[in-house]
Amino acid sequence: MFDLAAQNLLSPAILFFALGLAAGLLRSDLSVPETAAKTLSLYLMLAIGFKGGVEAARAGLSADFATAAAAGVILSLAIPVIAFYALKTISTLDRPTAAATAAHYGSVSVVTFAAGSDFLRASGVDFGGYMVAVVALMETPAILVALMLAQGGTAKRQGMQGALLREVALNGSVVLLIGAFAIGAITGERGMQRLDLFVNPLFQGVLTLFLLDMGLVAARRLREARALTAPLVAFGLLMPLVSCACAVGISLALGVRQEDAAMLAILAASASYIAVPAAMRIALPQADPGVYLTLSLGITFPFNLTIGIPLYQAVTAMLLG
Amino acid sequence: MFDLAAQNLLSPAILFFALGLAAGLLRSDLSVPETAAKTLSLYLMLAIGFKGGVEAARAGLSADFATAAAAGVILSLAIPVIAFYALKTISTLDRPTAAATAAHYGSVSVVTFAAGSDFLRASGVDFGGYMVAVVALMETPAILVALMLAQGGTAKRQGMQGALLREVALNGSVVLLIGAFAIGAITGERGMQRLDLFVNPLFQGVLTLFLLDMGLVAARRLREARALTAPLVAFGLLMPLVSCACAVGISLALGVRQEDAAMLAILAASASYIAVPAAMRIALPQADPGVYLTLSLGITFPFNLTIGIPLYQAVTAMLLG
Amino acid sequence: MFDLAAQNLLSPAILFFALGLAAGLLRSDLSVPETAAKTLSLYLMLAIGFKGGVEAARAGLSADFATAAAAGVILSLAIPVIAFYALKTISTLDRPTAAATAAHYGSVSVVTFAAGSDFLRASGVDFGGYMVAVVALMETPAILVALMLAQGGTAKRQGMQGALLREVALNGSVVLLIGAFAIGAITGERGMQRLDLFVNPLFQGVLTLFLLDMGLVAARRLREARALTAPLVAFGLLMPLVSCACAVGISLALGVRQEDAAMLAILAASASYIAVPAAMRIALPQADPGVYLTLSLGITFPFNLTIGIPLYQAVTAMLLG
Amino acid sequence: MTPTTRKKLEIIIEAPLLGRVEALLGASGARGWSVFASLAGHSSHGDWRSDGLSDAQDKRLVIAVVSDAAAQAALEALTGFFQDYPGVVYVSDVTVLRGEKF
Amino acid sequence: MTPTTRKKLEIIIEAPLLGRVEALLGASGARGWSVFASLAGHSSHGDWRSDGLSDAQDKRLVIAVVSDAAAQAALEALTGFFQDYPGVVYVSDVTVLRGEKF
Amino acid sequence: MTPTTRKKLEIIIEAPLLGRVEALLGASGARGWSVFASLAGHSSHGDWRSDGLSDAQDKRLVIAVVSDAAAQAALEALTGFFQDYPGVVYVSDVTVLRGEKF
Ligand SMILES: Nc1ncnc2c1ncn2[C@@H]1O[C@H](COP(=O)(O)O)[C@@H](O)[C@H]1O
Ligand SMILES: Nc1ncnc2c1ncn2[C@@H]1O[C@H](COP(=O)(O)O)[C@@H](O)[C@H]1O
Ligand SMILES: Nc1ncnc2c1ncn2[C@@H]1O[C@H](COP(=O)(O)O)[C@@H](O)[C@H]1O
Ligand code: NA
Ligand code: NA
Ligand code: NA
Repeated sequence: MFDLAAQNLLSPAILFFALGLAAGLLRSDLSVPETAAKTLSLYLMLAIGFKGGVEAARAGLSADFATAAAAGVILSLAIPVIAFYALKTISTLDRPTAAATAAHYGSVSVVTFAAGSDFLRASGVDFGGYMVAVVALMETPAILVALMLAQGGTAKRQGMQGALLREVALNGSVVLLIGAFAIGAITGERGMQRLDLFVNPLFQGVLTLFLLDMGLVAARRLREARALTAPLVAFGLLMPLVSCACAVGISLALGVRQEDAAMLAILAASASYIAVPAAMRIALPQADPGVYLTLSLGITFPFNLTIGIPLYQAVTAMLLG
Repeated sequence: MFDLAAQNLLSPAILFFALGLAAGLLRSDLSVPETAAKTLSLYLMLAIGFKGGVEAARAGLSADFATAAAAGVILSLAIPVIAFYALKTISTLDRPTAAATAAHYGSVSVVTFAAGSDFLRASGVDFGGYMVAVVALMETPAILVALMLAQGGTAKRQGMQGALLREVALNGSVVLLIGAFAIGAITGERGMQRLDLFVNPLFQGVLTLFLLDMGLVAARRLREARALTAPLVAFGLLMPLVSCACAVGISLALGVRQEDAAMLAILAASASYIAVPAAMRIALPQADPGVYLTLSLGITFPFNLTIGIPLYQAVTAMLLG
Repeated sequence: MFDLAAQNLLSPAILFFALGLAAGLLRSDLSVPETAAKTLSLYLMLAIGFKGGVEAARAGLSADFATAAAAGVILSLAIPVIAFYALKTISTLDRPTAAATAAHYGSVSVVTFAAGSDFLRASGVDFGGYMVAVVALMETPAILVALMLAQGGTAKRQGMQGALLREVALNGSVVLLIGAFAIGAITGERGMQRLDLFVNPLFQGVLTLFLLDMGLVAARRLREARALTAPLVAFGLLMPLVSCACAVGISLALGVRQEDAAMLAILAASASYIAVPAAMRIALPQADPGVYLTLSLGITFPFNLTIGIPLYQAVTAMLLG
Repeated sequence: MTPTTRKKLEIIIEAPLLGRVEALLGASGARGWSVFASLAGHSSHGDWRSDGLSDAQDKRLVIAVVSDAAAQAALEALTGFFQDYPGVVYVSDVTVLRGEKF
Repeated sequence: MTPTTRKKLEIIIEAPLLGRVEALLGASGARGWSVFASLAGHSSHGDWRSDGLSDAQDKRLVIAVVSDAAAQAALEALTGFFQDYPGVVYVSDVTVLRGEKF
Repeated sequence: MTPTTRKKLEIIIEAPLLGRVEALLGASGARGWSVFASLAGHSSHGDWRSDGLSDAQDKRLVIAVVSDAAAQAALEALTGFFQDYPGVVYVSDVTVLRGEKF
């Protein structure tokens, strides 16, 4: 277990993240063009979705999927509420910023899912391929909860809610994940034969390059973090543990397969940095992105990538094993 | 045969095109950065050209190449004329727009060639590798025919013809296709050993990602298609069949190998969306790109990708088998 | 040997460079998006650094590394001095331009290293993986020498020297090369298992595409070379030979392994076109980039890629064999 | 084609809000505009720089050459918009050919 | 360096025609210009957005700060150009340092 | 929000020097600015075009809408800067909403 955690820390992907983080903090001019980063993340979602679909087809539809999906949606509805009141209690954040931050923690991080998958597979925990669909299901509900927590806002923006709902529902990353999952499920083994190299051996390499960029971006966030107070940093480190605990609880309550519960804990603990921030700029523009992006990218993501993932796996193994 | 057509429809590449099309029509914000799309299409041309060259070297120079090349050039000269008068008859398009549209149908689509290759190989039809060179030969002649059909234009643009001819002849996609073909032919097996993974197993994946983008772009075209009338849609669906018929006829007349004829029919039926539009903006600026790009990308490309390719193969098999 | 040199000339990578060069000189509109080129070069440095690190770990730390590193640093300090006085003697370049050009020849080209590696491996010369670290060590010292040669400059720019040193030391390409090397060394075989496909079979393909772009850029440089006089062209062709000679001499003096000496000669003969130009725009803005970029990219790089590399290998084999 | 004077609006807004600003321009009677991507920027809210992870903070520059009436209408609409959203707008006079286009 | 007034030309044209417009600027006596890529736009001819498939409809913004004489010459040349090709040009006054450069 | 007049600075410099120009703007009292990438350009020093190999010759356009005082200060600082480095700066008047922002 500790050995695996150490191995995880010393995997190329995570070391390249550390390299990016270090380079960024030292103000090196190393940088990945933004269109490249965007393309890499499209690739990652395509590959993750497709692989999950193929695995799901292999296993066939199962009640386990329904259970995990239900647990995931409940978590993405409940976690923002907890996060919001936690923030209001421990920090002096204004209401919109607290709500927007809460939304990020209710939603999920696709790259954390990818890193978590590697770790769980390496630990012999084979969660269901359908967990990719659960990722997609968990991406957006938190946004709506956060809007309620922030109490709508001005009439002007009320008028926007319709447009906003459509934008959230059709968010590119959700559409691509779900679509690729469906295509994987439809084409199954036959499809995998054609895309095997693209989505499997190539994946690690692309993930590595992407993590290098995420390290650079996280470092920039941390460097420019003017709004980051001690309570907020504490939140960024402890909230994932709370989310993990919730995931374990719900998994026990609903009887989620232990393997799926491990991944569910990782997802619950992860925070969004793609879909949610854009939605928050539209829905809660008064909320300070310097807070939620710094916490999500600069604090929680590195924590999960290094310490969190092995920890959540150990916890679920202990409590549900 | 129908089974193969169904398999074709259910291949990941085509399903990702459908995903892009659906996402675009639903106005999802899913999008592939334009520089990424441009890079992917450079890759596709490099890989297609190189593979064709290696195969051509394997087979050695043959009279079949000359025959197929002749047939291809004749088609790309004849089809624009047919297309032009068809458009003038069935639609109310102004002369320049009709001529520009005709040029697109006389030229070819490299991605349709790629999808067609997959389908033909899967159907056990092994056309000659030199067909890639035929693709390059068929890209530009139609442009010149269209210019004549549009009757030159003002003296001012007359003065530009010289520059235009150079630009058309040195069009990037033509140069890359021909160049990569030549390099494949020169380096042969030795070269293939070095690039095998890059141009073969990787190809399907890149094509898939590119088709996702093409679906998104096609959808945008269709959404913004103000100029699209019923006769034009009919043209976009029927013209490929006419072109296929011409290809079969000329193949019979010149004695093109049946396998090559199948690919020739696919090429004839395909419409350009890279080289020709740019040339038309220079040579026939009065022509409405809303017409020719929407027809080529929004109507004919999807039709060929899904129904056309298997159909043309069946037809050629029947008539030349 | 000649056979190998011929094979080198006829490798896909080099033929694609020639294709780019030809297309560029013919003013074709073929072009690789700049963000794609930047991303490809990040990939190349990541892969080169990582592979070198893994090999270095395999071999274990050796005194040979220290020797080669010392030789490399000495070369990157000495060559600019020679280049500077050579330029002042044979050309009429102003002092800053001569100094800036000298800096380029004291530094190294990562792509020349990659092409050189292929050639040496093919020739059965297995230099140490740690030579990648030597590449990184050789990138920047020349910049400082050139600044002294240009005699500091105005007080205003003196004030900038501090900032400049930081920028040079933390130059993105150096950080990435060193970082990837370290990660390769740390993760060793285990890491290589994960990235094997990404850094090995894929490498040739990406290098090929990158060289196509370098050919296009070199051609643009040559086309716009107003400042290029006969003596400068001669310098671009002869300076690499001088540098090669220096490398052989120092290798004999310090007792560098023959295999490493061959690579050292290639590195010494190579000229920078990434790290140094940017530093020169900051430190010596009066220097004419039309001179140093054209010489480095337009003259010396093609020479090394085609004739130089096999030549340096032959020379070192002869003199140190 | 006698040169005529028109207003040039330059609007810097966050990428996710581009669609709303375009709608607002159209409603104000602007007949055309162009959109550009900004790489980075600085303001009282701090520095930002475009990264490919999320376009949440990316900025777009919208340039619209319009009639005085449209400029007036757009500025009024933007005044409300900028009460909710960050961004900048500034206006200047330009001379155009084919004034009827704008 | 006494500030002096010059003309700033801004020209929006389709990417395939950039070379022609640059030639035309040079011929009009412009000593320098800068080219920018537009992401998207709108006009009476509809919406467009840059996709990587074909640059046929991509737009470029050319900014040229020039002398009054060069501006005059360029505008005349562009008047002819815009009879054949789509696009927009507008002019404004700018103050520059080192007026002799322009 | 009564419209007020401000100065718009447009500065074209080489990418490696962006940081220095931003520092100089901040020191001159500019409260905000936006950075854009140029694709290509021409000047007495010849043509350039952005390639991905080195950003040495890439150009950046910095747009800063500032108070007259900040404009004055920035122009003086830039005068010194442009004695060492290539580039262009030009200034024009713009009308802004919320003048207090600038
Ligand atoms: N009034 C305007 N302001 C800014 N950009 C414009 C304007 N009108 C047109 N454009 C741009 O110029 C392109 C061509 O315009 P047009 O020739 O009217 O189709 C449009 O697609 C827009 O990108
Ligand atoms: N008159 C001008 N108008 C617009 N951009 C210019 C002008 N002159 C120079 N530039 C840009 O500024 C860069 C540097 O100019 P220079 O310092 O004259 O070499 C050029 O490469 C152009 O991209
Ligand atoms: N004075 C200014 N000049 C140019 N761009 C500005 C200015 N102020 C703000 N911006 C840009 O507009 C964005 C949003 O501004 P703000 O609403 O003040 O945060 C900033 O991030 C800059 O990119
Ligand atoms: Na979460
Ligand atoms: Na055709
Ligand atoms: Na060197």
